[in-house]
Amino acid sequence: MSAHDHDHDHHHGSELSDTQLRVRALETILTQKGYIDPQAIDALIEAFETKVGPHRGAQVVARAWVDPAFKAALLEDATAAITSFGVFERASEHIIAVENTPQRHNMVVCTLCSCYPWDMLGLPPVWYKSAPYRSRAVIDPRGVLADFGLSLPDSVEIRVWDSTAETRYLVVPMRPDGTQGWSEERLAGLVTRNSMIGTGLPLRPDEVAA
Amino acid sequence: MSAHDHDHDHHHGSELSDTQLRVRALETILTQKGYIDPQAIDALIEAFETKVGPHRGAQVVARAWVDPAFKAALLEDATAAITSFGVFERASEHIIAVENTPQRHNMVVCTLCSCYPWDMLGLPPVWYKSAPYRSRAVIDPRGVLADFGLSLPDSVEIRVWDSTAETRYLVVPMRPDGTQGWSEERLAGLVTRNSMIGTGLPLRPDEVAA
Amino acid sequence: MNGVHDMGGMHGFGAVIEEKNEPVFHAPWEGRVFALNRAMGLTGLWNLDMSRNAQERLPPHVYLASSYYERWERGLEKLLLESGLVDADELAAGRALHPAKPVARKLAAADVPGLLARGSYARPAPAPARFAVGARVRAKNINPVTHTRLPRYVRGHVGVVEAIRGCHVFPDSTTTGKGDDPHWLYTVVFDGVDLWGPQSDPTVKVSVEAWEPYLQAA
Amino acid sequence: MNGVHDMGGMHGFGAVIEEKNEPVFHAPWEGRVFALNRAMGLTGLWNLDMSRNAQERLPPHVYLASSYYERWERGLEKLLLESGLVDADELAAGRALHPAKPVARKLAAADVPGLLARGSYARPAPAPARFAVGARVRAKNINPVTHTRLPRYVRGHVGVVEAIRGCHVFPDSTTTGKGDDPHWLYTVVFDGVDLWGPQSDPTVKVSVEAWEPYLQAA
Repeated sequence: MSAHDHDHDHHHGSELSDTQLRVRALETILTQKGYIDPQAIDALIEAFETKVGPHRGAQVVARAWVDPAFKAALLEDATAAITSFGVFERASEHIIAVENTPQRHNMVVCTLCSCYPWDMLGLPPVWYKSAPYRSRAVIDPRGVLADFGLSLPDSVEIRVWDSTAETRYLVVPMRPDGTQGWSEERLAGLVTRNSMIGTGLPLRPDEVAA
Repeated sequence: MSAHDHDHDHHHGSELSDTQLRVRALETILTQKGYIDPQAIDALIEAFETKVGPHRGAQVVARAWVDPAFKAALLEDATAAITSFGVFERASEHIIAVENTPQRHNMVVCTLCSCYPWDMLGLPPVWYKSAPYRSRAVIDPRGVLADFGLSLPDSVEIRVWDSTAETRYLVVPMRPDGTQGWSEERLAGLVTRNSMIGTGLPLRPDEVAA
Repeated sequence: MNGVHDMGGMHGFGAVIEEKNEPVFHAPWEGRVFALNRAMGLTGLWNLDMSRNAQERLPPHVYLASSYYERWERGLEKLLLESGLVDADELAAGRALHPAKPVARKLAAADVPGLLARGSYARPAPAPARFAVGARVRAKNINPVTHTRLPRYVRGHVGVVEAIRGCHVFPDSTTTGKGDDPHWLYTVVFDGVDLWGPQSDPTVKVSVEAWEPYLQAA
Repeated sequence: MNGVHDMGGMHGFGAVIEEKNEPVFHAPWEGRVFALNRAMGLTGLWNLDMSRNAQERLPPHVYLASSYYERWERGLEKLLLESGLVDADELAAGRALHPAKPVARKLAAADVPGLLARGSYARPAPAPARFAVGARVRAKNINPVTHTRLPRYVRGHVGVVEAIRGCHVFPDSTTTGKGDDPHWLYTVVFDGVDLWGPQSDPTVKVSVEAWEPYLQAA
């Protein structure tokens, strides 16, 4: 590949400052016209930076690992289960939990934009929103998994969920071996963001500090 | 549409000078390494600027309008007919001439790149190589014709030829009314480039100076 | 619309590269854009699909060359202009030049906790669901120039209804002035080999969420 | 490969705009790029399809944001680097730094008239043509990551063989190191309504040139 091919970064760099100017202009206009309250904007940003995130999905998964009744309810109707079992007070509608098994590995994508279960996993990482992921996840999911260093046996079905509507998918990965008797909180520490998207597995016990 | 949408031109502008530098570098390297002779490059450019062009296709079409035997041969095997009837000494292989009739209008595109009958029409115009034409010609040919100010009755079949191989299509438009007795040379003056691609019609007698 | 946003199955974009310890926002402006979009969405002048469509209508090379939040910024500009909340001369000047228009709701800091959960797109069903779980259905070959959520890569292919997800606002209608026009939503699963041909990975299955008007019995 | 170059049927690129009294080249560098490509093609180190493929492999946003001759320039750089005729440090330095490699042919000014006509891609047939004029054929659902000339918009659709165009070099093979591998070439015509759905213009027919390996009996 040519050394000249890295135009994207170059172009991207110049776009950023242009965009910064545009954002500043927009916010100024919207504030001056009274459409927005900048303090509410601050509060919204802070909430998405601090309140939501993969730790929430991890709590749901950990609960499913220790509580078979919750797991059954979660797989039946995730939104209802999360609130009725008291994991969280509130959960968005149409959350769908899908379970990995030795026979099936689930992977979530949104090819058309970047739909993602915000209130379970926070805002999506850049790779999830990127063209490489959106384009390849449905035609070459094992190739994508290889990009994440993940290789699954050929006996495993790869099930890709393209989030084309307002349903939001959460993968429930398999509980790692060697975690018998672990507390929900300790188990939650094994549940990575990628394991709930399907591009990773939970951490093994030996991968976390005791 | 936003006033900010015209980034293409902006971007394009900066790309051009970058490309100019690249071209200069390439030609220098290729010359220094002895792969090219700059005088041959000059000659090639001049030839494509002056020797080939739509006037060649127009001669072929005009001949077909006046000589039924040539027209029959042209539609059978254009490359062979053009040389054997002496229109030109040489013609590229795999030229295919397709005839417009009151029932059928032909239109040529190359969706995958920009294949075009160079030795009949010269190098293609920018619009032919553009994404708007390449993308829409096969899904909305009448919309494309409307962009050229051309509206054909619904009774006319629109036949789009996507040039996906080394065959090269030349449209033989219908001879305009009111040209009885015209010489081949005078007729050739009515045959526009676009009429041989299928995005236009030949000029009418009243559209050219007598 | 058959835009570059509909990129499922395309080649040439390269490897998926993960950033370690990625921040929620990479620069303050990203957070501002995100929050401005959320806040202005409360005006009720557009919905999520109109917002998506605004981004889809960006020039294709701009769409591809822009980052996610750059697209949100461009999309918001389009929505503000098209809804008349902001005029082009204001964007150019970088300040308000005209009186504001009335809007349904203005985000207050106290509203923020409620915005962490998503809104509901379920609506009462106008009719019973036409397809049952297990039904074989073909994704229709539609190619609207307007917004749709039926990706090109499934059109014309036959899949199986795996679940019925309720009755939802229909994106193709809301984005073309036809209101919510709710329709049943199905999870339809396709064999990878049917989608991508006999050379493709036989262990792959791909599902999409498809509204009833996208489907026909197969 | 399913790249952005395969744009038949896409929306969003806007109107076709014709430039009146358009020059052959809009700037001297365009002519240089054009001629350099033609000249270097004579080295015999790549053919037309490899040259097309070099452009198809440009990053998609670069492909779309570039003009035709800009793409030729980028494509030529790729071919020169990949064939070893030029090294990356030479491109960066803007001058030759290493000895030249032997090439099959160097364009001389006297050769120019012969270059105005295109080369031949016809080859002797290894077997009789499998399909006759009038045969119904289905374009296979193939999705190679490598170069192909079967556009996505016809894959899976049934058309009719309208003409047999001889036996030609097979692009999918020449670009993947398998030589000329000649195959029969057919003009296959499809109904627009079959390609684009019942809402589309019923007066449209679209043909592609399809090599025999792209087709199966239908």
